[in-house]
Amino acid sequence: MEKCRMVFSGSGGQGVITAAIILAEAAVLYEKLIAVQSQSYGPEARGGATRSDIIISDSKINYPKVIQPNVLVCLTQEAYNKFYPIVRPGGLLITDTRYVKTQRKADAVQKELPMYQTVMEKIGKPIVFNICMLGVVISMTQLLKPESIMKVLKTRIPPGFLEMNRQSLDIGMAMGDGFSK
Amino acid sequence: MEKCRMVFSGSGGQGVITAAIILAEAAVLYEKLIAVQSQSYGPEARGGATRSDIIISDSKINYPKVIQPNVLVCLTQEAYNKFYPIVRPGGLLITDTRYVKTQRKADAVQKELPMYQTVMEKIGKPIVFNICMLGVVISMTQLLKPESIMKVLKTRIPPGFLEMNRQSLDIGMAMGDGFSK
Amino acid sequence: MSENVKFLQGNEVCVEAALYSGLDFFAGYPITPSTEIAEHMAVRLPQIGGKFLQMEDEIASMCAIIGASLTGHKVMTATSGPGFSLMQEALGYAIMTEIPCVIVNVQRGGPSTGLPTNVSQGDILQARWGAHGDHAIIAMTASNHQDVFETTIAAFNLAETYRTPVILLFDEVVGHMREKLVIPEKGGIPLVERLRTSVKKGVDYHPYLPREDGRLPMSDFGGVHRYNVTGLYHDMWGFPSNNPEVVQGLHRHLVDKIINHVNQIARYKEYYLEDAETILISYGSSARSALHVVENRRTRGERLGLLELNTLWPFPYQIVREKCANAKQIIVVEMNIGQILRAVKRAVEDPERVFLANRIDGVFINPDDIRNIIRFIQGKGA
Amino acid sequence: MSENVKFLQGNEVCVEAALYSGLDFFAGYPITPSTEIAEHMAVRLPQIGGKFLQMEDEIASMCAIIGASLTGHKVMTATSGPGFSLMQEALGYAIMTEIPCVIVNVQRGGPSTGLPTNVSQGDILQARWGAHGDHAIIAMTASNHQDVFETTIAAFNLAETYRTPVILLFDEVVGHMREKLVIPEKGGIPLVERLRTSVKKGVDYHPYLPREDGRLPMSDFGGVHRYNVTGLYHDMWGFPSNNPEVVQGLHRHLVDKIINHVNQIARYKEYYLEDAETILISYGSSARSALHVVENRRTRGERLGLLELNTLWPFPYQIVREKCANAKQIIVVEMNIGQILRAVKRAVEDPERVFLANRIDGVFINPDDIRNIIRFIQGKGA
Amino acid sequence: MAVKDYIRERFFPHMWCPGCGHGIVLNSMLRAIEKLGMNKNDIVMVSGIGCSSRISGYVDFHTLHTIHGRALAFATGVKMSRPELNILVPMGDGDALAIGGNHFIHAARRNIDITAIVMNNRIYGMTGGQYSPLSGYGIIATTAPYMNIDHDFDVVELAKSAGATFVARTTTYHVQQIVDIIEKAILHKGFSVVEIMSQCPTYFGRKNKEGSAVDMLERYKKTTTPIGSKAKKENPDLIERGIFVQKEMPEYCSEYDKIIEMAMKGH
Amino acid sequence: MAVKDYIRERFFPHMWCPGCGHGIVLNSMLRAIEKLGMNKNDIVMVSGIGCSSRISGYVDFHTLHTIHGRALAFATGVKMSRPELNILVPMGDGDALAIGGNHFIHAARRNIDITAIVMNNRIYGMTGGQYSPLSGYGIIATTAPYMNIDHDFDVVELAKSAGATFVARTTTYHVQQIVDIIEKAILHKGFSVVEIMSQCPTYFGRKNKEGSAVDMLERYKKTTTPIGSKAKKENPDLIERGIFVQKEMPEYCSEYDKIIEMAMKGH
Amino acid sequence: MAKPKLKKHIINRDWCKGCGICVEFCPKKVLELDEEEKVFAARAKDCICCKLCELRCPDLAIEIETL
Amino acid sequence: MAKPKLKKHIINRDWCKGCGICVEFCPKKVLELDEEEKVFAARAKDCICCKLCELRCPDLAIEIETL
Ligand SMILES: Cc1ncc(C[n+]2csc(CCOP(=O)(O)OP(=O)(O)O)c2C)c(N)n1
Ligand SMILES: Cc1ncc(C[n+]2csc(CCOP(=O)(O)OP(=O)(O)O)c2C)c(N)n1
Ligand code: SF4
Ligand code: SF4
Ligand code: SF4
Ligand code: SF4
Repeated sequence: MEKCRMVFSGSGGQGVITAAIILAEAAVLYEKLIAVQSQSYGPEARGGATRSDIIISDSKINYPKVIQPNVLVCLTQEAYNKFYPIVRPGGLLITDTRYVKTQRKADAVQKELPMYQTVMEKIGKPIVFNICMLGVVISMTQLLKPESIMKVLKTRIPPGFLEMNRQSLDIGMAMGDGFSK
Repeated sequence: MEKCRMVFSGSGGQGVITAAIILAEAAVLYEKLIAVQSQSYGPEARGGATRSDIIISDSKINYPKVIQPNVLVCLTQEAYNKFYPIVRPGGLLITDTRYVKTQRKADAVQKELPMYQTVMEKIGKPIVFNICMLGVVISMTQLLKPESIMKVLKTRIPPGFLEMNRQSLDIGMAMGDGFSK
Repeated sequence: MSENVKFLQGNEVCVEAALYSGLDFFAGYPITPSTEIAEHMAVRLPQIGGKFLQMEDEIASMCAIIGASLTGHKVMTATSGPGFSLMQEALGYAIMTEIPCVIVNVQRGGPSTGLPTNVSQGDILQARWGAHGDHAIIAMTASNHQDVFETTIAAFNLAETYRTPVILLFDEVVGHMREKLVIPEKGGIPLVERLRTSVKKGVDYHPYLPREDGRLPMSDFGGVHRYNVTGLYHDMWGFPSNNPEVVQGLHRHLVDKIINHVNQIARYKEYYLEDAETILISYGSSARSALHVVENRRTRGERLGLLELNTLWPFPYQIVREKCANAKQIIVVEMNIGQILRAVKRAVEDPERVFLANRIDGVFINPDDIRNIIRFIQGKGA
Repeated sequence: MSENVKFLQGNEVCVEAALYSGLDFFAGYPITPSTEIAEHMAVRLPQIGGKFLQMEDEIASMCAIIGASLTGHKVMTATSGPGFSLMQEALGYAIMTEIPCVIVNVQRGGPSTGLPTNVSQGDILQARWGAHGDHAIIAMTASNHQDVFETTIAAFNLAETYRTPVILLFDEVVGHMREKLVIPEKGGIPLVERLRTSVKKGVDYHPYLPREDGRLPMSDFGGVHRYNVTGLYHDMWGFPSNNPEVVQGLHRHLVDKIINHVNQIARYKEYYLEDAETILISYGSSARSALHVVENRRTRGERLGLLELNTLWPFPYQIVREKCANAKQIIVVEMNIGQILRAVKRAVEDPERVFLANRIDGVFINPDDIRNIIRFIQGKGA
Repeated sequence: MAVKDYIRERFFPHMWCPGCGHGIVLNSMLRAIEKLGMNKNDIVMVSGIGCSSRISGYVDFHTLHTIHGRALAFATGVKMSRPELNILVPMGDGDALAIGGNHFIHAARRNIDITAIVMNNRIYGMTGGQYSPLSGYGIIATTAPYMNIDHDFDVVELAKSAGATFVARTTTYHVQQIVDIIEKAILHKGFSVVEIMSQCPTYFGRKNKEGSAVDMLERYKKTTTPIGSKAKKENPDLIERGIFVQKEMPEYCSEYDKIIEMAMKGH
Repeated sequence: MAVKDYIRERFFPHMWCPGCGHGIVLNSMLRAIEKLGMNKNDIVMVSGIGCSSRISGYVDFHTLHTIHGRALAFATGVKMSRPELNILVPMGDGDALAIGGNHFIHAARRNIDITAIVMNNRIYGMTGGQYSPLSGYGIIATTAPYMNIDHDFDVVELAKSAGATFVARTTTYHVQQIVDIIEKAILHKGFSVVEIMSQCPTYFGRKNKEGSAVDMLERYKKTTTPIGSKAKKENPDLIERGIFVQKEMPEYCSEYDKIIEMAMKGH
Repeated sequence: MAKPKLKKHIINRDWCKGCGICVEFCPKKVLELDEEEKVFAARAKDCICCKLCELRCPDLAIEIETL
Repeated sequence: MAKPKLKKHIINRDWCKGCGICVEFCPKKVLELDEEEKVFAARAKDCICCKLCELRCPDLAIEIETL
């Protein structure tokens, strides 16, 4: 398996870092893969675009940061403007239609999806927006099984909220479907 | 002129350090001599025997401490017991009869003088005890003129007290007289 | 999935390792990028009946753990640059009074407030010389979570063995990065417990009289032996003394107990050193970038090797000299102006072989930074 | 007797020199053996309309002088080991913000409370590396009162020239000893005054933009230019920045402005070096014992010499190397475990020539201590 | 001069979170200064480290952004060396009363003419939500995950007992009162302490289920009352707002001038 | 057990000057402990640096002689890690309230069960007579050669406002009262502050022309009065002696036990 | 002094963070947030120029200009 | 309880620093300092065993032993 290098970006409240952690944790704990997650960190770095790097692989990972992601997710305009140039040529660039108006074409498979809108329509809870995004990513990359994500979620959130997250994950999976490269 | 190395020792309240400073200052400011004064120092070193070293010379003084004094003054028993062994063979050892009972004989000219007692009888003020001791030292060593001492005192104490100090100095000079080696 | 496989932040790994070592007292004050250590301690300690204290500042935190260590507990505090500077006076007290404790400094960009959220390795020499007066110190670091775990345990073990504070010099990248950790079964890693005196009640106990083997058995405050602890020079009972023999004896003891055991204290890892023509020397997170370069050059048959230092102080001069004996070039990879570079130059023969690959702009050093230096050194230019 | 001949304690000499330099603000907290500096300042400063502040601790003292320097004053604080440790964080702030100030450390026995009333030179490397993060520093010392006077003035001059804190590392013997001082006429020793910007009101002023000559003109707080001062990495206006170019630029500037001027900053004295076979290297009070030995051996025709260092940091490597080029033996005379010894070894060719004559028992090193080492080195035994 | 003339527009929008009370403090403080018609060159703002302390970067005065907890010590040096300047020292609750507590009580004791403003959000915002000495018993924070057992200081009582000669408290809901109190505090000759309860929706609010910034302001409205109000007598739990102390006492810098006089008289 | 059984005789005569009040504090403290019949192994004395702090070297308890101003921080670590021990923390006025002021107010705020004794001689004795935060306006010290312009803290008021649950004051003249108060302070569960005015004839006395130790004790007798006495009403300048605060409040260590319970319940 | 009359609400969309404080505490409910969570004057004519929005805005993003 | 009767004043001359506190505050003026400035019981028979000297001695140098 090639190392998969991903960057999730957006704004503080959107939970991109949480999504990154869930993804990497799922890979490590439930898919016997090796993963490293890191972030441009911290409350003192408040404001501006948040970014989290994830590398998933079946072999040892030394350098933990991502320079050229083959999967780049941008959930705000600021994040998009800042990061779209770093996507690996031929890589995958995922944006949300509500928050990002893509301008120039990046040399990558570019997916503009109405993730936020759909989540709000079908579930109405913005908190699970990031899980929907995860659904898109795993279905597009075929990196790991949705069950693994759900297993992690079980350890992190109250039972009452699981169903909502499952739905959101499915919505994302559905949107991602057919795009798997 | 040979370097003259002196150690004044006693207890906190007796003013041996002040005496040492006055002597050295007088030598430097009013006799164009070179002098260094130092002390085993400080309030944090409270209790035990106080000691002050003075070196007076007409040539440069590098090492500022006294290892073997040729003049040693001890104003308490504790100071005597602690320091009498260091006096330079053939040197001068001055003690006060009220505070010190000398035991073994040190290889030095040993002078036991009733300085305190005389000062109390003639002046009745213990504060000038140390000045009397200075009188003894300068008359015995012929190191410098009493006027030089008085000049320093003028800069340090209120006019009202000068006379008392002058008397005490004279008492000391008188005791010292005839002993000059 | 096995209970003891975890996916954690380096800071959390440090906490789990401390608990594994038997820590049950922590006092600290929040500061980026070390804060998660305090936060995770606040959750975990009460669960095992231990105590977590958030003090009014770093000075108080350092003082509190010293007090708690004296009653017989394994203790830790954690901070970053500014807080570490504030701890220096109390750290010196722990050195002078020989009280075991572990201080974590998760390094960020300095000097001063610097770059609170960026990575740096700028406090290496402060860890060595930050406290006033002559002294020796043990300081260690690590580059990956399994090592963070083992090094933290080693820190507790060395603190007890030598009755001394031990400093863990992590950095923002290792502290905040998440990766896999496998927690060994209890007993999987040997622990050094507090060496307590065998002297019976009523018999004269000497808190500062070393045994043959150099170790000083302790007696818990509140126990049957009442003694004195002071930051003044002191005799074997712990009472102040300015007797020159006593002073010189203690002065030398404090330094020698560490530097005479440099090889026992030294922890390091070697990668492909046997035949290496170019040796990279690195530590902490920058060792990951260095290893990245080494392994990927090796696939091209280039004879690169890496010496990763886990123990920084006392500096393992002899080991470094030996390992580097046959290297054509030695490149120190670190994120400061060359703090370990100086030590390496002192260690090896013909120091002209030693080069520096560093970054001081707050950006994590990456493989290309190192590759470029190698090209330059090898005369290949940009 | 001429007005300007005085018989003073070293600590008082330091005060008189500071006043001669134009100091008019001092903040401090008492500690043996530096207390007389604060006490004498308390008497003298109000006499010239200056301000003396006794703060609640050393941290506050350091902070207060930085604030006062910003309004355009020459400032100083004074302390000893424990207080110096507490000042490290704020000292780092002054380094980062490039604010001129002078910090006196009258050294006593360490580590910790150590020996408060005894002499030591144990804080030399702390002065270099005590604050967190990479940085450079200027530190100086002296062995006699005329030198204490001149070195203190030099400290103020360098602080203004390089916009940096300067540390004066005196010791208990020099601080408490009394000897003659001749105070030069005003103007006798040139003073470097605060370099103020020529930028006019309303024109954009850059507090952190060096001129061609590398100096950074200042503007007094309360004056016509409003700007920002921060301990974060900052741009030329003083506003926070984590732009890697800006960070690296400032990082290098802070270090280079000092180490690139090592020879201009270096102050030292040579005694009989021309033909010396054995060179003693010393500084502070121990240099007096060293000179004693040298002069008294010279009378016996032995070829001894002394290199007395007044500037310790940045260490004058090149100068030491050159001066020692032809010496058979080099003996570093100091009162610690060899803090300057390391620098000398790094400086000279074939470091095997370098030996240490030291004392670490709180007793002032005396000529015999040095003579014995010389005998041993010369193979004459005890 | 308009409020905008007192700020450094190029750094806006500021770094504070949406709805952060610190922005309201900034807003009101500027209006107080505007009403006093002060000259920007006569004002020095000294701050420490924290979200609150970032305020100094946004105002167009002489600004000194120092280290955590020490702002008042730096400010003391500025004031003593240049007594004619007006010194404003905004501080977070941790900055002022955790690590900075000693400088706080000593500045008060000296009665040096500095205006200290405690932006009290009852949490460490900058480091992500640890409890502070003003959080209070029972609240939740990242370092008090079960509940906080530390009692809180009463800033007003502490400032009083330490010697502050002007002591007041209000909240970010009561903006006109902030303006009024800060005006008086600046005019007061001596050490003045103004505690302003300021919402941190991001950490304190979220952790303690106090809802949005709006909800937190509502709470300030409901849980506070003017000093000595009837409401207070009926419900002692209410927090009093207003000026608690305002007395004339010799100020430190002018006291020091007397020392200079004595010394110059060779007394 | 006799008083002598609580001391380390071999270090006597102690290092304090003739007539130093610190010796009287030592004397009375030992009698209080004797009356309580405490076991020496159950007592930890933590002190800082100063003449006063040397007291820990003379008593036969577990003794921790720490660094200047930090005794209460060390003591907090000892107490939290071994709550069953009795912790005594004697401090000088500089130690407790200059450099140590922050630890003082925070220990009080937490109401941790420690007995803090302020040996208040209104001067820095160990370093030779500089003014302290308790010296008071107008006094003379080596660092206030003209006169002191710093106002002093009222230890009682400060301790109260910070949260101490036992606060008392007396002098070295009133030895029975010292014994009585220290007894109660030790028995009190929570943070107790006992201020004992203690003469320093060597520095404070000499500099301020207060004469010998005897004269200074006479002065304590004349210038103090029991709390709320008639004399106080007639002469407000009199300093009140006695117990100002004594209230039951949850103590910090026992509060922490609740946290452990919650955490273990997996709550 | 005569009641001030509204000229316009000057809203700085780049500074507004949509916290809703001005919206909530406007006595006349003049303001609203748009879909981008920026404030706008939905019922400008109801504005009584009390300037409470201007005073309470944590971001200095809204100003009332009067005639 | 019966009035205690004096057995003797136990004075530790090595510890006594001659501060005179016990002398001054002895209600019966029993104590005096000798020429070496050490305390001694000049009028032992007047002693009423109030132990104030013992309580006030800063040097723990005087003790009242009763029968
Ligand atoms: C010496 C030191 N210790 C700790 C920190 C980390 N730190 C920065 S701000 C802060 C506290 C912030 O809380 P507060 O002062 O209440 O201000 P707020 O951010 O809530 O406005 C801390 C602990 C630091 N910068 N320096
Ligand atoms: C960090 C530090 N600063 C300063 C000192 C010096 N110092 C020792 S004791 C002391 C103050 C003594 O006064 P106080 O606490 O009132 O006790 P006292 O000696 O009067 O009994 C000072 C300033 C020190 N030891 N450590
Ligand atoms: S974290 Fe809290 S205090 Fe900091 S900016 Fe955000 S809301 Fe304001
Ligand atoms: S200096 Fe003062 S406090 Fe210190 S021992 Fe002497 S009398 Fe007591
Ligand atoms: S208060 Fe300010 S920031 Fe908040 S919504 Fe209104 S205009 Fe926007
Ligand atoms: S009180 Fe004690 S020390 Fe003082 S004179 Fe009496 S016995 Fe001696």
